[in-house]
This record gives sequence, C-alpha cells and structure tokens, in this order.
Amino acid sequence: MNDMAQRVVDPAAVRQPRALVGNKLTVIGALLTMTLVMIAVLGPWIAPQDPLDQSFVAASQPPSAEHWFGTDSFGRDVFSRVIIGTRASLAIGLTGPIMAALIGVWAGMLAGWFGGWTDRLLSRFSDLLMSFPTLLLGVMIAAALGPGFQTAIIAIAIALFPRFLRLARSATQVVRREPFIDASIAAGRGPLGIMLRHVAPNIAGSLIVALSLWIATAIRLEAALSFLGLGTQPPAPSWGNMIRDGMGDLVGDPWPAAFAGAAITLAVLGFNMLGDALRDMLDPELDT
Amino acid sequence: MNALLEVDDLSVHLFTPRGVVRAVDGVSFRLEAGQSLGIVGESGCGKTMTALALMRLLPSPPARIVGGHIRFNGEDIMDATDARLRQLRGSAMAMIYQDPMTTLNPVFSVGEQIAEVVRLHEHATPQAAFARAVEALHQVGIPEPDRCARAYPHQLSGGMRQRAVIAMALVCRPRLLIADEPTTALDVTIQAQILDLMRVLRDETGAAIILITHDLGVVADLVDDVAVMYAGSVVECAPVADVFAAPAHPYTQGLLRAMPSLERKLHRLPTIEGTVPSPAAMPPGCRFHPRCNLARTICRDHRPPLLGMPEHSAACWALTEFELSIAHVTAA
Amino acid sequence: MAGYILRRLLELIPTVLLVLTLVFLALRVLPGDPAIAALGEYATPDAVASFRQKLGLDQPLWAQYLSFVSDAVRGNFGRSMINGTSINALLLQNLPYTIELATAATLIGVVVGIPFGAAAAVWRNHAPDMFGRVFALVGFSIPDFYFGVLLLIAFSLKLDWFPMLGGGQGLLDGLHHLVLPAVTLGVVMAAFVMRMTRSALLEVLRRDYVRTARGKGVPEPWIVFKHALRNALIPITTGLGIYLLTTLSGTITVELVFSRPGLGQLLIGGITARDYTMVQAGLVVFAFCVVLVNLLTDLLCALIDPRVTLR
Amino acid sequence: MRRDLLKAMLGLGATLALPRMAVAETIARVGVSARDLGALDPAFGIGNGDEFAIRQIYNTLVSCPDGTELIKIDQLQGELAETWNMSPDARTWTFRLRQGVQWHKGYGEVTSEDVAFTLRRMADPKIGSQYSSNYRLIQQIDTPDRYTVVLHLSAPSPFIYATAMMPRFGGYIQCKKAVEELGDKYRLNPVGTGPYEFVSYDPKQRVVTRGFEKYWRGKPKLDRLEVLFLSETASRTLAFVKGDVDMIEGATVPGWFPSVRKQMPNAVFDFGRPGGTFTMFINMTRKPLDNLKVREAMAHAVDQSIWQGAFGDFVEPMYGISPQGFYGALQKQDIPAQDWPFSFDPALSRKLLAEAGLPNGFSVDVFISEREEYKTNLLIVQEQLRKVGIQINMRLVDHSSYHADIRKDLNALIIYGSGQPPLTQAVLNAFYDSRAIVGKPTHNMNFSHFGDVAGNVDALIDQVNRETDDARRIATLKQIQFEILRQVPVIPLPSPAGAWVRNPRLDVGFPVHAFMGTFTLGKARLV
Repeated sequence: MNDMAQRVVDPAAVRQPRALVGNKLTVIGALLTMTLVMIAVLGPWIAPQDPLDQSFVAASQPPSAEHWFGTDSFGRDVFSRVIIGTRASLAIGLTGPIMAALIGVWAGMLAGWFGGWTDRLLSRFSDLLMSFPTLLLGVMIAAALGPGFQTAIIAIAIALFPRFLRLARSATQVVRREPFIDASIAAGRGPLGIMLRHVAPNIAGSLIVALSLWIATAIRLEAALSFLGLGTQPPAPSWGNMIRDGMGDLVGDPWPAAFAGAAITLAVLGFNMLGDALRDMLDPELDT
Repeated sequence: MNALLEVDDLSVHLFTPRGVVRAVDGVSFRLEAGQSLGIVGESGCGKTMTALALMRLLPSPPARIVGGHIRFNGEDIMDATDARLRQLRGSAMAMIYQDPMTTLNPVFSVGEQIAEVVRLHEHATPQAAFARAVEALHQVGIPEPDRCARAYPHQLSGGMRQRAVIAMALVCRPRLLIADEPTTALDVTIQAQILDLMRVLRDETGAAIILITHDLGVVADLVDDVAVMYAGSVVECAPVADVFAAPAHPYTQGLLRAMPSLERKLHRLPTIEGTVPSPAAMPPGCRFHPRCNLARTICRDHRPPLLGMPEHSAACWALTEFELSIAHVTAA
Repeated sequence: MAGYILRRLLELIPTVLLVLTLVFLALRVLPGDPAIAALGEYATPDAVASFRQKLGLDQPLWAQYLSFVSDAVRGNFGRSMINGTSINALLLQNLPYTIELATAATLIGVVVGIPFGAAAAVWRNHAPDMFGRVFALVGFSIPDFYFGVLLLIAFSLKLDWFPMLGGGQGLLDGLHHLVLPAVTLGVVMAAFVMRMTRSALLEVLRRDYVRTARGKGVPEPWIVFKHALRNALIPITTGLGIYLLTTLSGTITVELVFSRPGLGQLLIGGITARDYTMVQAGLVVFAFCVVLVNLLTDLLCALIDPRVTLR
Repeated sequence: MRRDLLKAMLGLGATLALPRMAVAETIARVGVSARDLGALDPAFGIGNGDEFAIRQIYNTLVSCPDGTELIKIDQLQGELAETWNMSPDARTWTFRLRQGVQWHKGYGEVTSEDVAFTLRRMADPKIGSQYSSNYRLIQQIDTPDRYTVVLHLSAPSPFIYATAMMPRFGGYIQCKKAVEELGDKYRLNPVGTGPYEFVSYDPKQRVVTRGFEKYWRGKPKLDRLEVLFLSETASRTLAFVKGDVDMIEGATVPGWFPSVRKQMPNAVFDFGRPGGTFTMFINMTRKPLDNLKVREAMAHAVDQSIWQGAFGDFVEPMYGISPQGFYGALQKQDIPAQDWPFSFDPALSRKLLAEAGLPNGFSVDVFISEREEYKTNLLIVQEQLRKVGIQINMRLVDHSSYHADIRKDLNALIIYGSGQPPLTQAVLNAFYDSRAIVGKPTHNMNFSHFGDVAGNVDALIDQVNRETDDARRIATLKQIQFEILRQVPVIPLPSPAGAWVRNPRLDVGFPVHAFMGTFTLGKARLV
C-alpha cells in the first residue's frame, strides 16, 4: 500500500518530531553537553584555584583533598585547568564547525541548485581540500600564523567545510526535484528566496545532526592539533595541550593526561549521543 | 479428506505506539486442493495481512497473530517450528508480491535467485538448479530465458520481472500459491497477460491459488470462489458467479454497483456513503452498519457471524429476515 | 573497465597539479628559511647565501616552479633540502609503513565493524545493540593518540607483548610492530564501520526482497549475511572510502606516538624544517593516495552493485 | 571480468616486506631528542643528535680527558695529536701526529695532509660551515713532514685549541681522499678514525654504526652502536624504562628526572657540567626595556632557586654571563652582598617600577620557540614577572621561524640556549661584542644590543683575547662581566647540564661529568 500520490505538500512542515525525551541516549547526551557548555561559560568563577599558579613544591601530585585531580609537572591544579580548559576546547570545537557550516552550507546549496560550472568548481575545490590531511593543514597554518587559538579554528573549519558542502549539495539536489519547489518557482519566488524558505528548512534536519556529530570530531581534532603543539598555547590550558604536556611523564604522573583525556572523551561522547538521538528522530537515513 | 487449507477465526493485531490495531479480526475460510479463492476488499481491509499470516511472514514488530488456526494439509502451521516453516515456504506454499520493482534482490541475477529456491528444497548441484531456473523462466513465457537468467532485475521490464517472480514461486511445484495483488503495479495490457499465464499454470500444476486484489474485474475469470473482506473480517463468501449475480451483503452490492460497466450509461458512478472506519476506532457490532442503509439496532450491537448456506454465506443480520433470494439455490 | 581506470588516473593530473601549485605557494609564504634549518642557527650569512644558491632558491619564483613541476611530472622529486637524501628513496622506504598501517586499520575496522554492526542491527534494542552502540560511542570519542599511549603502557611496557619503537624489519618483525598502532586506528575505524553497518542493514532489512527471501524459505543467517549485507555493503563502502581519508590523517599522530616511520613523519618534519622539496613530494603522494582510495571505493561499489556502470 | 578485478585489488594491498638484517651481536641503542639527522659531515652537524653520532665516528687532535671538561692546556689528552706546544707569543702552534692511525673503510693512514685539508675546509666560506668563524684566526698551515703540522695565527690565541681542535664545535679531522671522492654524498657517508664506523642511515629512524676493528685505542667491545631519533618525550621515556633503549637524552620538562628515577631506581644520570648557557636577553632598544630601572626591576623579580625545585640537580645557578664551570666565570663568592641587580627582591622590583613611572607594571609581547627547553623556561620567568606586575604575552612559534626571526631583531625578550666551548671569552665574543649585534653584517648572537646601548666592552674583550698571563686574564674577564651585568642587558637563567640517563647495564668505562658530545663510547660495554 505504498503511497503513490505525489507529495505536493512540503514535508518539512508536516513532520512531527517523535518524542525527543523518550530516547535514553538523548537525555544523557543532552545532559552531558549542557553541563559542559555551562562549565565553559562559568569556568573562571567555579574553578577553585588559579590555573596558572605554579608551585614546584606541590608538583606532580596524585588527586588529594586539596587538589581533586592532583597537580601537573608545574604544580598547577589540574581540576581548575580542566575547567578552564573546557572553555578553550569547546570554543574551538564549536566555532570551527559553525564557521564551516555557515560557509559550507551556502556553497553546497549554490552548487546543488545551479549545477553546471558552479557545481563542478566548488566540488573540485572541496575534493582538493579533502585531499589535505587535517593535521597537516594545521601544521602549515601554524607555520604561517604561528600556533594558537585561531590556527586551530581555521584548520578545523577548512577540514569540515567540504563535508558540509557535500551534505548541503546532495540534500539540495534531492529537494530541488520535489514538486513543491516547482510550485514555489511558479509562484514567482527567486532562487535565493526558495533556498531560504524551502531548501534550508528541509536540510536543516540533517544539518543539525551533522553539526552535532562534527562538533565531536572538531573536539577530537583540537586535541590532535594541541598534541602536535598547534592548538591553544601555554600557559592557557586546553584539554589537548594538557594531554600533550602530561604525556611527557605519563607513567610517573598520569593524572593530568588521564583527566584531560577523560574530559575530551566525555565531551565527544555527549555530542555524539546528541547527534545520534537527533538523527534517529529527524532523519534516519543520514549517515556521517 | 481434509481441505488443503483451513483458516478459522484468524486474528492479527498491530501493536503501534498509537494503540492496538485489529487488522484481521476473526477471518475464516477453506480451500480445497486445486481450487482458487479470490480475496477482495478495499485498501486497508486486512487482505494482505491475512495473506502474510498464512505464510507466517508478518513483520514481527508491530504485527502479531493473536488468535485462530491455520491448518495446511491438516498441519496447524501456527505452532510449526521455524525449521518446518522454512521447509514449507517456497516448496509447499509460495507467494507472489505486488510490486515487481522491489520484490527481486537487485544485486543477484534473476537465475541465481530462482536457482536458490531449487537448491534450498531439492538436493541439486548449482548447475542443475540454474538449468531448472532457465526452464522455469521459459515456462512463464520469457523469450531467451538463458539470457534473462543471467540478467539482473534492473535490466528487465516490470512485466518480465513479475513473470520471473511467478517462475520463482512455481519452480518447486508448490501446492498453494498466494498472489498478493500481482497485477496492480502493471499496466492493463501486461495485467491481462499475467492473469492468462496464472490460469494456464494453475491448470498445468494443479496448484491452489489465493488471489488477493481490490479489483473485482481481475477476480471474475480466474477464481472459483470469492471472499469479500471489509475492515478486517470476511463479510461474504460465495462462488464467483453468485457474488456477481446475487450479492448477499449490502457492502458487496455497493461494490458491484460502483463498478463502471460498458452496458450501463452512467454520468456519475454511485458510491457507498461514508468512509472505511479507521482501524483504531472500529464501530461496535457490524463494522459496516454506519454506511449500511439496512442498518438496524441489532447491527449496531452485535457483530453478525457468517450466516446463510455453507456455499454462500454473508455476515449480515438482514439475511435472515428478508430471505434475500440466494441465486445459488437455483444454480446447479 | 581498464579504460575507466585509466581515465580516472588521468583525471588525477589536474588535481595533482593543483595540489603542487597550492603547496608550492603555501610553502614559499611560510616564514622561516630552509637554509637556517639546514645549516643551523649559527650559520654565517655567506654560508646561507651559498646554500640558497646551490639549491636554486635565489632564482625567481616562477623559474623554481617550472623546474619543480617538470621534475615532478617525470616522477623525480629531487633531493631533501635538509640532508640531501633522495626523496624518491625516502618515500620508497617510508610509504609502505603508512600503507601497511592504513590497510591494517581498515581490515580491523571491517572485520570487527561489520559483524558487530550486523549483530546490532538484527538484535535491535537488545544486548548486542546496546553494547555495540556504547562501544561505538566510546571508540569514536577517545582521541587516537591518547588511546595509543594507553595501549603502549599496558601491552608494551607492562606486559611486554609488543615492541615499543619503530616499524620493524621484514615481514614478521614488521607485523609484530604493526599490531598496536593498527589496533589504535582500527578501533576507531571499527566504531565507525559498526554504526554505518547497523543503520545500512536496518534500512535494507525493511526492503521487500528480504521478505521475498524469507518467503522462499531462506534461513535467517543467509538472509542477513547474503541477501541483506551485500546490499548494505554499498553505502558502507562509500562511507568507508570517505572515512579512510581521516584515517590517513590519523596515521600522523599514531606514527608520532609509536615512533613509527611513515609519510606523516616525513611531512611534519618537512614542514617544521621548511624542507620544500620533501613537503611538496609528500603532499603529491598523499593526493595520489586520496585519488587511489576514491577510485578503489568506486571499483568496489561497481563490483558489489550491478546497477552501477563504470562509464 | 569481475573476478580479475578482485584479484588485482587484493594484490595492491599486500604487505611490503623490507630487507632483513638479523644478526645476534651486542648492540647498544642511544635515543636522542631529535626528529631526524641534519648531517654526519662535521662541518654541518647541528644539534645533539648529529653531534653525538659524529663524535663516535671522528677524532679530534686533542680533547678533554674522557668524561671531564678540563680545558687548561696542561690537562688535555691527545687524540690524533701525540704532542702539541704553543710558541711563547701564542701565535705558532705545532702538533705531532700519532703514527699508524687508520681511516675507516680502508682509506689508509692519517697524515698531516689530512689535518691541513680539514682546517682549510672548515675555514672556507664557500663550504659555509657554521663553525668557520673559529678557524679565521689560522693564517697559514705548514706540513714540514708526514706527521707534523705547524699553524701560524694572525693574532695571538692561547685557546685556539679549545675553539678549533676539540669536539662539539667542528674540530673533527676529516680524510682528504674520502671528502674529495664522495663529494655531495660525504654529508651522509662519513669516513673518520673514531671507535665506530658508519654502516647505514634510515631517514627519520636511526644511524647505525659498528665497532671499528683497527681503532687506534683497540677494537670497541660493542659490535653495533645505534643512534635513534626519538623526538617524542613520552615514547623516548617509555622505551628507556622498558629497556628497548640503553641511554636517552634527558627532557627539560619539570619533574621529568624524579619521575624517571621513580620508574627505574637504578638508572644512572650523567649530568655534563658545565652545561650550556641559558639566558634571557633584554632587547634594550624597546620601550620600556631601555630604562635601566625597569631592567633592574625584572632582574630582582627572578628567583633562580625556583628552577632548583622544578628540575632538581639537573640545573645549577648561573651568577655571571657564563656557567660556573666555564673558564673565567663568576663564582658565588664573587657576587657582592648588596647593591647587586640579580638578588631576588620582589618588593624592590615594584619600588623600581614605580620610580620608573610604571606603578602598575607593563606588558610586553614575546614569541618563543615551541621546543620544551625554551617554552618551559619562559613559562617559569613569565609566572615570576607576573607577580610583580610585568605581564609577558607569550606566543609560541615553530623552532625554525624562532631562530630566523630573532636574528632579524624582531623579539623583545630573547631566551637563548647555546652550547659554547667552556670559555667565558667565547660567550663574550658571541653575545656581548658590539660587532656581534643582530642586524650588523658581522652579526653573531648579540640580541640585547649591548655595546651600542648602555655601555661597551669591545676593547676589553680584544685585550683579554690576547692576554697570555693566566691570572691577569681571569681578573680582566671578571671585570668585564661586572661592567656588563651592572647594565642588566641580560637575566641569567640556571644553566642546564647536558643530561643523559643510562641503563646501568651500559658501562661507559669512566665516570661521566661532561657533555655527551665531548667523549666517545670507545670503552663502553654491555654488562
């Protein structure tokens, strides 16, 4: 009894989201991401000690009442550094993909809508970017601009830009053939108007899912970039550079790297769960 | 000698998040070997669910058989083990589906898919099985059957694919063939060819056929008896001639009146008022009573069983009181 | 079909040329100077001048570009600016290690990912599915270099089952060195493949031809692993192809942690030391690998799905 | 058609087997903190990795006694030179070579011709060796017979042997025939006379050498010596603790030494003293660093004992411009009790800043190399200056850019660590001579612009270089250092030792108190 009737009504408008709360994973994912964002925002006020304060007397200590997560090789409080580090890692983990999304989606929609030369040019450019390993991109940008906050963001944005472009392009190509698009063309709306009113909402579902999953990837990338010494610069903490510094003495004093690694895993876990849940709800077919 | 297939009081419910749907609600019918039965009804009346239940192919969540018995050759397949069911499916009973575009596996050649049935149920070498497949394709009238056997489903037309599906179903000489709207997805000319093919194959193989369709015309010249279903249960069951000549149930009468025919010049086709009740909100008593002009208080309160003669029965209280003339009494 | 492969490889030329130009310009823009990197911080100005002259760095940019491209097209990548070793030799010696690692990781990813994914799809919302999703989420979340060091400490330092350094010599020793790095990358890959297999299989199991197969009396395992999986392999292969590119990038950090030779090391070292010829050669090879991976994926899809024609 | 496609693809993915070399022999592995080899040619060797390998393959004319850094002329031990003497006016040096010393790979016996060729090659600007400035003093080289070399210097230099003839700064004697035959390939195919002969070089991996049978001090007990490039601290440490590597270069990461000691209690720590100079130069042309009071405030804010807490006995305080062990360096007792800019006194720092018109301090942008030893030192200085209101905005740059940019005078505070011959004169020539100011044609490493700004000691430096009387030379050196330090062009940081950690099973054959690049492992054996 498949529905042979043509879909004249715009499906995005009619689709009711299934109960979001029902899914266990969603709850955990949402909780995790919310707490992390909160920690990022309130960082400086809730960190018990100054993350930069060095005291070599108390260097490389295991977790204790005074230092919940122990101290690193400079004697700095790891717990405070993980909290303050949240802001750096999340900021990079969010800004990068969002920048990539803004540019990538527009480029993807243009390529998908107009096809022909624009499509071939943009796709060739995105394939080219895809052929650069992200970490190498980071190293080259760092060599040019110097390692740091902005390098990590640019490297991640460039790395994720092609993915958003391809996603938006294929989604646009599918949506473009639907009759409700012809209907709005007949109604005299220009291509940009149509893209905004019809194409964007229809790919919004898969975009939100992709964004949350790729934020998870971005946080992992920030960690890898910091591991190579290119991300957030000392003395400011970020999870990535905490692991890098902690790795030097992992057997003797594993705590800084252990807790930073756990923080990254939790953050990526949270966004992945959220992404999974959103995907199951909004767009079961999407695969990253 | 018991019948090839006896179905009594079969019930299938769908357990969906929005509540339980009684798709099939107490369906009973019998089928002798070599006989063929048409199950007719509008979309959503439960005819496909019934067919799938016979082969135990219901999609487990959300559908489940909640009651009744299905005896195939005396063996109740309700409590048949999975292994036993696998032996029956494809050899003793086989099924043809509605949309040939999606029925065949796109990544295997047609010949391979047919040969698989042979190798599953008969100990045959792959080459022998493939030869049987080519032979089966030939039997269903496909030109150059060996080329077609090596071809992939997307390389064949709709009609050819449906013939291949039929070949697959019949290759192991099943005793029962269930055809679920085999021609609905095909255009009219191909439809006729497929129906002729089924009639020829039925006579050659002696297989009993259950033909499920919403199109009364298709049923007319292929089946011996017809069961009309409405909202999950059988409302009338009779030889095909009687159903057309003297429909007993008001719903069947409505259906026949709604068929366009060349003889009568009508500018507006008569329809049955109201719509099919939604499965979640079934009316009490006889489910047709809200749309039935003969509806009485009894119809609203109690569901009518199949009344009347065994050969021609209908589930309608009106039957007893007005002794509608039953055409079968006169027919030999 | 050979024509198709040839055409795809020819298509490689414009991409590689584009990569060459982009890399050539990018490297020249970077601050820092190969002469300083080669001669050391104390190099006197005239030593630097003679070094630049010897390597032709003092010629105008376009001249350098032309000579570089003409050499590259003939497959001669010249010599490393820092210590003069022939780059072709360097690549021949180091590239196999990266290919080994990427292949091994992919094998682990597929061999672990697909069965687990299938199990998660068949027993949806039961034990295998739940366990599988948690494994996938965790596997997907741990940064690979961090996971690598944990493996190093556990299996190499404490248990001494595997060596800790280098890429090993010869087949057996090489494989012995390959295990931990391959597992590091393989686990992440397996998590990804598993999620893809699960969703692809769930999608396929809803299709009519699966019910047809059941209607033919085909046993359940055959249905999943023959009829359904073969169809599910199509989206899995394309997804795997794309993901393999991120794995190639992952080899860089893993090679660093395991002190393994490989393309990643050559490139990172090259950029840090401003070894232009090395980096240019390395990135061309990398672009070539990317195109090869895409080609392999398309060929694999054509093999699985008869509907795909190689035009 | 489909079948052959599958076969083709499987063939592509097969593992590539590499040549096998399984030989059961005593092998010692040394892990250095370097990403790759620069060169095995003594003229171009850079960094600890190259220096260590070159030292095992080559000999010099003279060297400090094994494992020590004793530099006076009467304390030296001869290597290729059997006897050596200096003319009273320190302008003519005569070396008599040891006889029968063989070159590696059958290049025959070492002669005075090889020594003359080496000294001329090192001085030649066209070759462009970074050490060429050390050889400019040699005006003429005579080889009266097969085993005698006489050097005539353009100016008296009582320490020419230290700067030109000793290990670590290019003083390795090379084989004339080999260099001319190998040409460009010589850079990676060294031919020396040392205890270990070059075997192979695996890029990014290691250099392999084997015991040289005909070594003039007797065949080494180690069959094979491998130098592994392990730049990643975590992997290098783990490999050492596990026993895969017998000796590794230390890491200037706080807490690293106690941690290794905890994991391997019987590990042997070889601290080479005196280590390198590690100082923070203040670019006195930048506001407000041109103000002496500001510089004094900075000096008073830095407490060298903090490094002791972080690194333990890996570092030792530096009172003057050169480490305590250097010839002519300031010692603890030379430091005046009061009115000394480098005494730790944060309160005085804040008072001086207020007097300089900066009551709430100032901030300064500084870039630093990402390498551990540079980054860690600036991090510690940054934290201490932050406490007196001086905010250092730190930006990490990669190592090559750092060294290129500081020579273009682009940085305000320049942390610089360099290995110098253990002579204060060498430090003066490199960092405090006005002719060595960055940006000038004869530039060396004078980042603070001392000489042009806030005083000049060029004349005194020339005088001490020519001074032949030992006592007067030391007195002048100390006077120069006081004159420089009063202007605070630099903040001395504790001097890190040349630190290596050894597995006790690798016995070097003598106690080690010198930098790893100064002695050979000729006597080493695996216990």
